[in-house]
Amino acid sequence: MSRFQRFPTAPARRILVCRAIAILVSATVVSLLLAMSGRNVGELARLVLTSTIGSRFGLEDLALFMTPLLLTGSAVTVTRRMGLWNIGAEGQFYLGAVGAAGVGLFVHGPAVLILPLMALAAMLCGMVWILLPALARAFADVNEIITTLLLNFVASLLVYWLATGPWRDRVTDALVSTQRLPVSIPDLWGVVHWGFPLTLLIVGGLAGIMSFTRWGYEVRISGASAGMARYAGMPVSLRIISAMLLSGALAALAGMFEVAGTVHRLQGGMADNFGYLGIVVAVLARGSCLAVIPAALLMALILDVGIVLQTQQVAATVVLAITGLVLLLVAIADECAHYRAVAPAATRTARSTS
Amino acid sequence: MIEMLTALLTTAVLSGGVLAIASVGEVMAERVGVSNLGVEGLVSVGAATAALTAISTGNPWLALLAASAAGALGGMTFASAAVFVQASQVLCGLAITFLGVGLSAVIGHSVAGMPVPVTFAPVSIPVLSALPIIGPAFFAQNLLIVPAYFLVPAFCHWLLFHTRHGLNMRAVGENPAAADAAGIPVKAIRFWYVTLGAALAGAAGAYLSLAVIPSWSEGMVAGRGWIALALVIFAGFRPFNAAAGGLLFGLISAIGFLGQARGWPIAAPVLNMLPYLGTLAFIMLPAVFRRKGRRGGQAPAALGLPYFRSVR
Amino acid sequence: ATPALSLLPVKEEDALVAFGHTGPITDGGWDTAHDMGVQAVRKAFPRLRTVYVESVPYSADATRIFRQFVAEGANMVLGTSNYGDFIKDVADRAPEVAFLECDGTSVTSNLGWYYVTHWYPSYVIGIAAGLMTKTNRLGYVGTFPIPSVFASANATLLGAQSVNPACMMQAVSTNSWFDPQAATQAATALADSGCDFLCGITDEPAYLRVAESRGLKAAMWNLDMRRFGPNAYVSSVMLDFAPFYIEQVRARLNGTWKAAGNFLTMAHGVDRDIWGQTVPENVRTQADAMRDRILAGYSPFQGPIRDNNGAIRIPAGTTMNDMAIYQWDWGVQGMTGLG
Amino acid sequence: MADPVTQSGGTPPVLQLLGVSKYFPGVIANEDVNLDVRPGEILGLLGENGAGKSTLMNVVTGIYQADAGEIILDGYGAEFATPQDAIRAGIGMVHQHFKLVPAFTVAENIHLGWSETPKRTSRAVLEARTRELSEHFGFPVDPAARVETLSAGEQQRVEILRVLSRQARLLILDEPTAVLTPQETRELFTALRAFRAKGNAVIIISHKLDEVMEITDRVTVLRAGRNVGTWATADCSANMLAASMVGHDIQRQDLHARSGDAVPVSTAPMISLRDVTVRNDQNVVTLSDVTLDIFGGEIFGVAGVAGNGQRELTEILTGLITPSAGTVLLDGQAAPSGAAGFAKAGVGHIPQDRLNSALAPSLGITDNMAVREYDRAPIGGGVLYRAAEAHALAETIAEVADVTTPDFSMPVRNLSGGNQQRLVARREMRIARRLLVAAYPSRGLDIGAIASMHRYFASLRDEGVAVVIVSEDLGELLSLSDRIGVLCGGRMMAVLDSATADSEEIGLLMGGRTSGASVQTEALT
Ligand SMILES: Nc1ncnc2c1ncn2[C@@H]1O[C@H](COP(=O)(O)OP(=O)(O)OP(=O)(O)O)[C@@H](O)[C@H]1O
Ligand SMILES: Nc1ncnc2c1ncn2[C@@H]1O[C@H](COP(=O)(O)OP(=O)(O)OP(=O)(O)O)[C@@H](O)[C@H]1O
Ligand SMILES: [Mg+2]
Ligand SMILES: [Mg+2]
Repeated sequence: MSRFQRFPTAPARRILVCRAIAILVSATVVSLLLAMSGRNVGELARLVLTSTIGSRFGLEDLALFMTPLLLTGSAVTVTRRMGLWNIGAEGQFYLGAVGAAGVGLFVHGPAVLILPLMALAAMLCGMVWILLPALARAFADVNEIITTLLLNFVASLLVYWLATGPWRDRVTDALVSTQRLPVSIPDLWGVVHWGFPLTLLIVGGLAGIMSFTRWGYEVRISGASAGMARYAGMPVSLRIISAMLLSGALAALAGMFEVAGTVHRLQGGMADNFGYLGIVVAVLARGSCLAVIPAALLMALILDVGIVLQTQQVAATVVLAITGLVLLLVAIADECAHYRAVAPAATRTARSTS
Repeated sequence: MIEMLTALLTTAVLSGGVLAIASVGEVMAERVGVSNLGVEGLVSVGAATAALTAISTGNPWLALLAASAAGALGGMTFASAAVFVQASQVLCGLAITFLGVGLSAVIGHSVAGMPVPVTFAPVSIPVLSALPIIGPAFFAQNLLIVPAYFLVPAFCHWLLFHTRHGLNMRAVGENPAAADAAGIPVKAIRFWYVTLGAALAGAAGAYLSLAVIPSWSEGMVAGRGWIALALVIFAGFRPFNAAAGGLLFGLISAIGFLGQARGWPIAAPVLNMLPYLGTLAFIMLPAVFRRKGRRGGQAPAALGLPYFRSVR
Repeated sequence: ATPALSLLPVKEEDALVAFGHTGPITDGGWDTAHDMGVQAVRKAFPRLRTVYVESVPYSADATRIFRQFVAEGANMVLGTSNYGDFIKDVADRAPEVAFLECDGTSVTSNLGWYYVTHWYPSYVIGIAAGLMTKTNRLGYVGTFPIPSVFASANATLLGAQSVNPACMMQAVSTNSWFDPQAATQAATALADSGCDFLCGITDEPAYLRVAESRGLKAAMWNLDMRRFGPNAYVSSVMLDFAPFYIEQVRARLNGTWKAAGNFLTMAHGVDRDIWGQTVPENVRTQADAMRDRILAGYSPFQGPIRDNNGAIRIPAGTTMNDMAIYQWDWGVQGMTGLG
Repeated sequence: MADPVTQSGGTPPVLQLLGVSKYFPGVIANEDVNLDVRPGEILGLLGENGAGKSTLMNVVTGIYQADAGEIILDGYGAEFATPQDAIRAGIGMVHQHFKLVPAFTVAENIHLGWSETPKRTSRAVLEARTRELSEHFGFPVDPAARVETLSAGEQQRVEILRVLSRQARLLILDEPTAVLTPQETRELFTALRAFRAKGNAVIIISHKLDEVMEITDRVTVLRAGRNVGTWATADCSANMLAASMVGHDIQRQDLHARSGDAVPVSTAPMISLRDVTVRNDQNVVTLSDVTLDIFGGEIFGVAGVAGNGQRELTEILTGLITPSAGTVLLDGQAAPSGAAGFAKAGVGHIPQDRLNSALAPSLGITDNMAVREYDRAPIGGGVLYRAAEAHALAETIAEVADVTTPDFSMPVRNLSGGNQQRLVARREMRIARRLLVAAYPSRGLDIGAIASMHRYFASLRDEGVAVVIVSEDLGELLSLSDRIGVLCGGRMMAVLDSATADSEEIGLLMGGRTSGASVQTEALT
């Protein structure tokens, strides 16, 4: 009799295998449903593959999708390390876009100067946006989930207001956006701009900061055990504030890359739920900064497949439901990865003694 | 003045009802230690199911029942993964949101944009509806208002704080290991109250598509599930506070629209932001002025944590 | 590549026309109206392949969807809303594909735009509003303060003022194209502050229901919505994209398609709906008289027109042409709440 | 008096275990364990840390399911799939780590999951019922108090009262006395004897052999998950039990004896408190006017009933709190500010709640071992944290602490309490150049582990470090410390030379009485 038992930790390899199974299962379920609704699943599968990983065009899209996901995923991960949830990455994304667009629209100069300035302004705006939740969390113990979440709605309205009001496009009269920014992040490969490799570097750097700096260590300890942080005399309030500010800056940077790299305008709705999807990415990455990269890739793949399915007349809502199914199965798979058959030796002893 | 207050409160009560029902439901789930981030999806499913049922059977009560059942079904799906398998509650919740919002469009497809002929029409409750201001607001609108603001929260409050069963429920949310050792069936309790919360989320959807709009269209929930989730924390995990939070949110947004309609010299976007900023202020202020060391409104200690017998 | 070369004729059975809708086609409004156009195209060209995607967001996702259309071999791509750069960026990289953007502004070798001159029927309905209001306060349920909203609200108010100079209009923005509950709250607030005629530009009938339940009147957008409030219903700005879509697709198949800006004019793509059951006969005739004049080529948008600060923006003797109205970004005298 | 073993030979045992085995991933917790307990007896269950005692009892109470073997209740086979089944069968357990809801009141905790709780309740009803139960069973509790504000001893009373109210016939106590004061232990034993007198049975787990000798009728010893044997207590001696637990004889050592090369006691105090007063959040004085000098090379014991200022004293000594009034001098200088400053100045701290105060339970061993040295070379210095160096440090500490683990990233939560204690002690000893403060260092440890912990302290002392040990175990204090200070009501009642002090005198002082001529407040020179 082989018995399964839960282990407190699950090695990365098991998680990968279990997730692969989950994705296969969901792909099978979806294929069956599509086949039952009279579609040519083989043809569809071929199209999905070529349009995502099987063509340059697909790969470009994947990279473009990953860029903001990597940053918002990291933003949420940073706060997870501190034992907190930043549900406000969406709002900080918008504020980053606002900061970047503000500089892009009103400061004129060579791109090499303007682009860093845009990034700086974006990060500052993102930090300002999370400052109140951070202070409230650090000094008044106000739940950061609700404060950051509420500010998302405010940020989105703020962007709509700017884009249709004071900052609206008076050049081409585009309806709901500012005019096109005069500078943009240079393209690197097709529509993929330099923000993508930069983001990978940032995530790598962040992983380094979390694992190999004193600050990262203090955040880790403070997040894991308030008791130990006090015992060791760590400045927990300051770490809460700094981690949340960093998180806000990362999400805001995603907004800057989106505004200066892909959209080129400030526009309502441009955040495209990347802030919320960052939560999914962070959960998929299980708290590890480096794992944000494969997690963002997985999320980007799911989103990209969704787009292909939509053009193949699968409704956007059905695509959304499929995404939900995949995530649900992945969540289950992650838990299953903790289970392993216990040593058969022990089991054998058990039988011989009873 | 009285007239304006009555009008304000009337819209506030009507529009806050969705939030009240859904967040009271989520209070029940979170009290037993499970945070279900799928509320938005469950409200959507409820709204679509209710519209479909109402249009095809012509019976609003049946529609309400069907919506609650659909919500409960979604809740059971969530709970099977998040309670029985103990997969990540956050991920499962987000998955249910996606699934729910997506499936709601499939369910509601055939009745999208159609008027719901049989709705919860306004009914005046004798005596109570004659009260000034609150009478017209609470007791002369549709029949779901009284359950939303009074009966359901009252029942949940009574259950949680005045019964043996409620004691056990709260223990499961505070310390599942202790509850388990005391012989309380942790997983079963979690499963059923997540289901109850989800059923209420479904009912909240029915309220939206039967009493407020009344019709179903894609995307009509428009983020109210998330607000309901936030209100649970705002309410300090208490049913009446959650219902009051829904009302407060409805009130502030009604004030915002009234301000626009009366041409107050405040920018429309600021007035649109008002409910969010107002809620934020209502969360911050008491916390800032709270005396040090006083507890209250804290999350159940085991909220969001899975419970394994063999893990300490 | 020159347009003449790349936009060569396509055989109907080889052609693929793709539509990107801004919302679900079941919304009963804007997107349903466009979808009816798509149906008409299907009927007119039975061997043509059409595909569509619903709820295309105003974000980089729009670019992805349009790119995917191109990648799958579309010969013609239509976006049913203002996708701006999201569609232009794709068009620039796909010279062999014809692009059309509703509510757009740019015209390139392979990208054109089209829009309904909804201000004419709005003016006609405004006349009815001016005659029917008792409080002289019209309420407008707006979405965002953008030109199409200015044009729609201004035209209605000007129409009303033409028969009832005391008319004022109060606009409310919900900051969403589609949020029935917010629209309901907005409409209720308008009704509570004395407006007895509601109009607006939302994609769903929420404010018509409010008008019905409060015994007010309302005029709508997109389609015939009288079933949501038969007593309150006055009329709608009716959209009909079918003839335009058929004509454009035919041109593309023939190889005669040219990128251009197209206004769909009164009775050719946009009109007022049959009057509601409670609209009095004299109102109908008075409003329809203006409709007939417009059909005969008259424009009611003539100076002097003052803005809501009282300054003359359109001097006497000047007529606002369609392009000027299309880019309207100020409220006329008597308008509060917009911009 | 008749031998209880032969006396109850005829009646069937209340509980009998036959060949019970229980495995955890990679661990044999129990294998082929046989055990029985009869009506009217108290059975002691003994074994080293990790021998499988708690696991076995968790099998009996339905929390775990045995992988093999049988549970026989009153002569009939029983199957406990859930804790409910066990409770229904009259088995009640007071767990090693209490199973109480900290946010609930005592009354609520008592009525948790209990079928006799009225279906409709109110605070008042629950509290009234609790008061009745408390009087009926003779366990005084405050029904309205929140459990998180109670001392460990009080919490345990709640646990026991809860079990008794459910009409348990078999009471299982997992290391109940580890957290009790001697006075509380005496009260508990009185209650247990009364419970036994009614024909009930008790299984008690303890590492304190003299208590086992005092209270039990028979003992069963586990070693590495297996039975070593069962004996009538009357036939046993403490030494023999110790030997059977460990598998070899235990040598007692004289801890007062200093090694040859020991550094002599310093002449200047290592740490001095001058009129130190501490007030808590509610502005209540918890430590009052304490003046104290502790010297390098001495072990200073702090005696007293829990809750009399020990916690505040240790926090003052380690910089976790600053006095409301008075001054603290460290090695003659004004004390640095904050716990980090104290640690940097050479003050180590082994707190009472190791797992939650001195460790981050969910993090790996490496992160946990680095906490005292992450800000200095070789791990830190500047902004960096060198993970490889931290790992090396963790390996070093694990080696001297005699903790073997294959995986340094495994959460420390999964280590045994004994191993956690050893790691924390070794980590703190490394930085304790001046002072080591240890609160209840031997709580929950088996005799072997306690012995090695004591050896650690003695060797630190010999290196010239001042060691402060807070304990309720007077025997431990007398055998280890040079001087003993007695705390009562936040006051330092007296400081005694342990060579001349006796436990009776200390006991009086702990109770707040200062009579007796031998009280000496002068520092040792
Ligand atoms: N939840 C668990 N998961 C895995 N292994 C465990 C678990 N609990 C206990 N073990 C293993 O079972 C063994 C027995 O543990 P148990 O807690 O029963 O010891 P114990 O005799 O109660 O020790 P102590 O005297 O310290 O309380 C431990 O050494 C450990 O290896
Ligand atoms: N969840 C787990 N998974 C794997 N191993 C575990 C787990 N829990 C405990 N262990 C193992 O159990 C051993 C100790 O378990 P346990 O805590 O029961 O010991 P203990 O001696 O009873 O401690 P204490 O007396 O302080 O309670 C450790 O060596 C550890 O490896
Ligand atoms: Mg143990
Ligand atoms: Mg134990």
